[in-house]
Amino acid sequence: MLPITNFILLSAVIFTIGAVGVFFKRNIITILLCIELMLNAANLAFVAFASYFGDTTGQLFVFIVMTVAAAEAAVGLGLVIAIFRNRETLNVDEANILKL
Amino acid sequence: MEKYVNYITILPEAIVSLFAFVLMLVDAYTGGRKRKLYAWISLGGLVAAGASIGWIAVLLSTNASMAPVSTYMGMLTTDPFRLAFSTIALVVSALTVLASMAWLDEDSLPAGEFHTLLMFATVGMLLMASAGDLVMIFLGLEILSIATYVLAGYRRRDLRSNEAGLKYYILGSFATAFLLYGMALTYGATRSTSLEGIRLAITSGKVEWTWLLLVGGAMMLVGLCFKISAAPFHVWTPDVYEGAPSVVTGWMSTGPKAAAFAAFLKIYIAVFAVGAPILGLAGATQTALAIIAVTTMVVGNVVAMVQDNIKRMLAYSSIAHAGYALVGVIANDWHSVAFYLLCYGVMNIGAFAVVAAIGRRYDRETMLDDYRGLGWESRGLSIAFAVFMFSLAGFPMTAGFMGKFLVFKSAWEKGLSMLVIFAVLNSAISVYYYLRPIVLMYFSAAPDSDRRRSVLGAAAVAALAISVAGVFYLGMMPDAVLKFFALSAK
Amino acid sequence: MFDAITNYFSNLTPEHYFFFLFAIVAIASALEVVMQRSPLYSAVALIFTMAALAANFVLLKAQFLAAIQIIVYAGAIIVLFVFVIMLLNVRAEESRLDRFTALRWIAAPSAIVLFAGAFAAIRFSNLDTLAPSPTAAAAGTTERIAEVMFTKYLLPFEAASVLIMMAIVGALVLAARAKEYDAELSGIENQEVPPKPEPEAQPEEVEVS
Amino acid sequence: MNTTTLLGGIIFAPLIGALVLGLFGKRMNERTVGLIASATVGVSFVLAIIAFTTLLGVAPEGAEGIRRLHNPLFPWIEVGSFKAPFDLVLDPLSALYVVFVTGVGFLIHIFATGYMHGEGGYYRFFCYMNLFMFNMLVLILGSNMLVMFVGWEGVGLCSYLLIGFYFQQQGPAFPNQSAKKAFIVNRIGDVAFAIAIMLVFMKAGSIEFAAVNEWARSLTAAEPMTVAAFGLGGASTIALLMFIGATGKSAQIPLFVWLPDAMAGPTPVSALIHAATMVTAGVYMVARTSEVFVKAPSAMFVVATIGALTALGAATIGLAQWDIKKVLAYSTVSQLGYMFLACGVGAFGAGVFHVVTHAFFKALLFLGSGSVILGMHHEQDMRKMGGLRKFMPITHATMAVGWLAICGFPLLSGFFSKDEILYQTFTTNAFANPVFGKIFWGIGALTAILTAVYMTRLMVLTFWTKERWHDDHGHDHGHADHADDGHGHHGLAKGETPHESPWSMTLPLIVLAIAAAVGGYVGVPNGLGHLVGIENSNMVEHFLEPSVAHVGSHGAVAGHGVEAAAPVAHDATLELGLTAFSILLALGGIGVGFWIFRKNPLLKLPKILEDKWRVDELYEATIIHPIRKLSESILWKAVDVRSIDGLVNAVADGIRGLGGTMRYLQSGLTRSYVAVILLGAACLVGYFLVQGYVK
Repeated sequence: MLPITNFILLSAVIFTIGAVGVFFKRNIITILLCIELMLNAANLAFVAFASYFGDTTGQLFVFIVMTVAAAEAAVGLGLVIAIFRNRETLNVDEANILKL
Repeated sequence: MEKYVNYITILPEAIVSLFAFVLMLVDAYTGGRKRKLYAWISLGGLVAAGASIGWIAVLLSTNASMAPVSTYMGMLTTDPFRLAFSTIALVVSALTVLASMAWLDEDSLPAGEFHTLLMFATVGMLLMASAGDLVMIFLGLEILSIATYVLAGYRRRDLRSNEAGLKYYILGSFATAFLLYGMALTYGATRSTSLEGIRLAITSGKVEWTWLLLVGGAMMLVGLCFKISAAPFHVWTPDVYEGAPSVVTGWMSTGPKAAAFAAFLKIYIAVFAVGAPILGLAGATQTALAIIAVTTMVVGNVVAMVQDNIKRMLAYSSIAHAGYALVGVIANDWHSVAFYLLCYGVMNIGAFAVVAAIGRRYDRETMLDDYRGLGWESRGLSIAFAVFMFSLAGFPMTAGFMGKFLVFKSAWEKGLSMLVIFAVLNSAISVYYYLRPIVLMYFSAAPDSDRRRSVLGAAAVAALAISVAGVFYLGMMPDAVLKFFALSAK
Repeated sequence: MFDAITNYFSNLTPEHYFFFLFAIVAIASALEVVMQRSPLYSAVALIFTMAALAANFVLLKAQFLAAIQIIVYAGAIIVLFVFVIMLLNVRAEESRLDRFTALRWIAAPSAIVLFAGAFAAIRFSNLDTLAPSPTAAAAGTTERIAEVMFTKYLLPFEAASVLIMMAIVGALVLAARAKEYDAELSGIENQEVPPKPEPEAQPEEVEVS
Repeated sequence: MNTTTLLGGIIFAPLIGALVLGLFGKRMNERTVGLIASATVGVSFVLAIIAFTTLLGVAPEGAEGIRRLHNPLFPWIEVGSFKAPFDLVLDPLSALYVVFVTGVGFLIHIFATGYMHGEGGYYRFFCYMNLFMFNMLVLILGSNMLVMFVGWEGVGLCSYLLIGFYFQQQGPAFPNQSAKKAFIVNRIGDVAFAIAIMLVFMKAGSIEFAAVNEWARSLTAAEPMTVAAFGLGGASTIALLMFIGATGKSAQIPLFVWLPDAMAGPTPVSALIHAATMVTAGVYMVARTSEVFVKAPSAMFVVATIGALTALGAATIGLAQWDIKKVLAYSTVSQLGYMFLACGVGAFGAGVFHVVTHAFFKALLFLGSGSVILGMHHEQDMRKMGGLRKFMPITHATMAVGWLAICGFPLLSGFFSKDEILYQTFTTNAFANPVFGKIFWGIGALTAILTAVYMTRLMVLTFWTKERWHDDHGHDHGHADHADDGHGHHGLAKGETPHESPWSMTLPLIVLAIAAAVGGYVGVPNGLGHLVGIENSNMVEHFLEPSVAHVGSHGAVAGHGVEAAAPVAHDATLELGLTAFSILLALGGIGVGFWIFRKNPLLKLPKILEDKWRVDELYEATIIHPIRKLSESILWKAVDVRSIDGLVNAVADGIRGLGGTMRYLQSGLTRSYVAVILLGAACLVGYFLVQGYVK
């Protein structure tokens, strides 16, 4: 089988892309997508380790993470809808009344 | 083969979840109109869970060996640590339920859902207190955080509340991703997700890829420091605390923070505090955390001085307090941290309950100037607020003093003298801004315009009375609580 | 030089090729998520990433998770995103003009350092000494997953159910039409949204004398 | 009431009073309020007397022969080896303190019932006063440092509340500012005290005073008298930290600035808190832990130096003040300096003795000044007084006693205590070089003359020269000291004359005058005692002997217990000589005062003295202003992250030459927070890896 380094590096790359994306994107929904990317990167690392250890618990962890991601997405999108109703924009740069 | 199910050890979590489900059903059947009833149901749930905690404590103290009891195949650990942090979670949530009733009516927000979410969040906190495995910490944290995102944005038609929820959501999920990635790397390095397994792997030197552990540890720290709002990961705190409804802010700054500290301590004990030197992991953590703690205290206290919104001021104060508690974490003494967080919980929820009452509908009056001359208008509120301010500032005979004292003492005994001196100095600085609202309330004239009287309600009065009593009880007779927290030592 | 390369390629197994293929798809589509200016396209790109990762899961002999990844993640969660994007009709892409370009001089180097750190750690670790587990295939089967889920992961499984329940309540309370609740419950019609706080006031003079 | 609960009774009586007044006082009339407030303190006083006599009958315990009454209240903190029970202990030192604090406190409460007549918030005032008494008694009776700290902070809080009592008043000398100043300056000292407590626990393993002194006694030798000794973390460090704490509370250089400003509070507060009791807490603390100080000669030297300089400096400032209360305030600072001088040279007993006599005569003087101020309708400027003797005979007579006592007029209380301090200073061998003792003595003697001069000036200006209260010419009315204790209208209207105060005010004056006159006889110095044929005439010091450490005036450092056995070792001739000299000083000072001010009462003294050596301005310029600037402009802007936009922007400007700084100053930006978290994460990961690489 392939050396595990490949998978872990791939996950690191995707994680970084996600993190950079959270910073660079200005649309709230896209930011949520980028966070999903980061979670997926962690999942990949988990699965890779679990597989090489022959350990099922690591895979179950991923299972739980997916559940969490789903719940998070639901609530996040709820927030997005609430905000869109009040403000009619999804640009995160315009959410700046709280400051100083 | 180990039994998979143990009904006793899961009792507190189960009770709170059960009551939350019942609450949802009752809410649905009564059409959201019996607002008082929902509060009493959730209060009943929290009290029942408290009773079950007491029962578990009795069982635990009769257990001769006093060893932590591990159930659900290592997912759940029952030890004094769990009891202490569960107690904090229940106390904080119960006080919040009491304080929230008047506010929910005033802002005409749905009460049933609020209490349901608060109950679920409490389940999250309880799970974090009892977690024996990274997956449980992660799950507890997420249950708690997701509920908190909603609660922060609970005033749906208020832009500030929206924004608070959104900011907390984006940044919180971002930090959670770091935490999760750190957990993945730690799992890779130690071949285990159970805290005990990780600790054993590190102590027995079985870690094959120490570099992974270093990076994983650092990433977990990022997530944890974010949740406890330690500098420089505190950036979200002022905005979110200002924008969220005051009662929710009071809860957020105490309950979830205490739970985050519980997670922090658990991971700290399992990963970072382990004696065996792994590429200087323990040392690096100590130094890094010491720097973080000092920065946190300085940022919190100095920036709090120039705020003129009381909620922002208390937000920075909360950052500073996280710094003090972090000193206890560095000293690796969870007892004092737990006690500190209980003290902080009691006084800060009280303070925010007052802020909510004075802020009135939609938290409109939260500037420091709104406190001018209040001392002679709303006597009870002002006295309570003064008590909380003095306690936050760390006056003797108050909870704030006792908490700080114990944390600093244990740090001092561990030889962290410079850190303690820094902390004491900082806490002296902090008196300055805690005194400002008191000075405004008592030593300056009220504005000419008429102020609407604050609506408090019997429940909030009860919450305030309990908080004030708690401040003095913890400050003067901390013994009983300390003994309860240290069951294992007896 | 050429020898080394040919050597390298002659040692490659089909698994390698599959991995590289899917890794490239994953990275490319992940970049696409970030690069696309339309949220809808970003979401679609994310589905590709998910699929490529699912393929990687298969390579790692986690067949069950691979299926879940496609069905739940790509099939449900991302579709939820797409649904909301459609609902809110967010066609308007974000403008090319970033008003806060200065910030990227903090963020980008930090991200590079972060990645370099992770890369260095992975390299230093010499992970290649880790031999694939012979039981890997058995560990990822549905049977095995089910067995662990209802023994060791029983509690997390239950806790996850609480989480989902709560997410439903939370999403509902946020997305529900606020008016119905507020007006009905308090009898107050159409309460004004509170005014924005005053524009930044000068910080009060610190009074130390 | 049995002996074990006696001490609890002493502290709880005022607390009960404070609670009753705080909860129900608003509905009571002034009479009831005054009755409750005074009665509770009176109960404390009676109990204190009983406790004192009980203590005399208790058998001395331990090798040190200290009589003790112990009253455990409740176990407060118990964590591992750290125990801090909330216990009260009465030993000779605390017994003396308790008696005079409750006694003077009782009289001042009675005085205040008259003085505060008709003021808004009457009950609030007495509630705070009773609360203050409670805290002060906790401070005194606490058996360990932490309980003392409770009282320590508590008296600070009450002092803050009482200074700011006239909160409605606005203006340049807004009391709220004074209150805050007092509070913040005190906090600086408190930090040092708090750190000292921790250090003590580390070193001595306990924070009980008995155990701490035991530990200090067990140290074989005193630490060397060098600056380096402060860095050792031993006795010298502890002693220095505690002394810094004391300088805050007892208004010594450099933290004395708050006390004169604290005169903004009502006059009974000045008398009780800022003259007689709270400000002497620092002296009490030093005496309480005297064994530690004895082992730290370098710290002793600092104490003596600061004490001497404060005594002299404050006396010079006192010479030039126009506000009657300011004169007394600086006089208090100066006398406190005297007490520290005594402690610094190892004469703890003499220092405590001076605390007691000072409490009598200074409370008397303050109350007298209060009576004058009330008689003059809230006028405090001495330039507008004069000739009051005729109108306020009782006040005049009693204040004259106080004046003579503080000047050290022979056979009045101040004479004995001052003389004892000067003698002990002259003959001290706490320091390696006896010359230091002589220098300190010189400063002390100079201060004694100055004291007599400025107090005579006060009396002359107030009571004797011609009536000036309707004069309206020439004096700078804009002076800041001018209106500290007024409520809108102050000063006499045309045609009004000053009037004598009611009996509730004059009675305490008379009692205090008697105490100030004869209070010194409990501590007649040995030299004088021998002259009239009494052995062991210095009763106070013999009484205190076991509970304070003793740097032998004659004999080796730390010759504890030896000294007690050989009191006759005094050099009687030297002592008598010095006594005669101090009589000369006192009479000379009074004479000089008369000579200068009799003819020319409004003589202008150097501006620098009137401006208090410009210390406030110095602090403003060197400490407060920079801190404020730092926190406002640098830390706040740079550390707080939303401003990182601005910061980064500046950097980016430099890099790319983009203009328009302002557009980046928008803050509250989520993405900037993301950037900061990324930055923090990068730093953390980078740091961990570098650490790993180094290892």
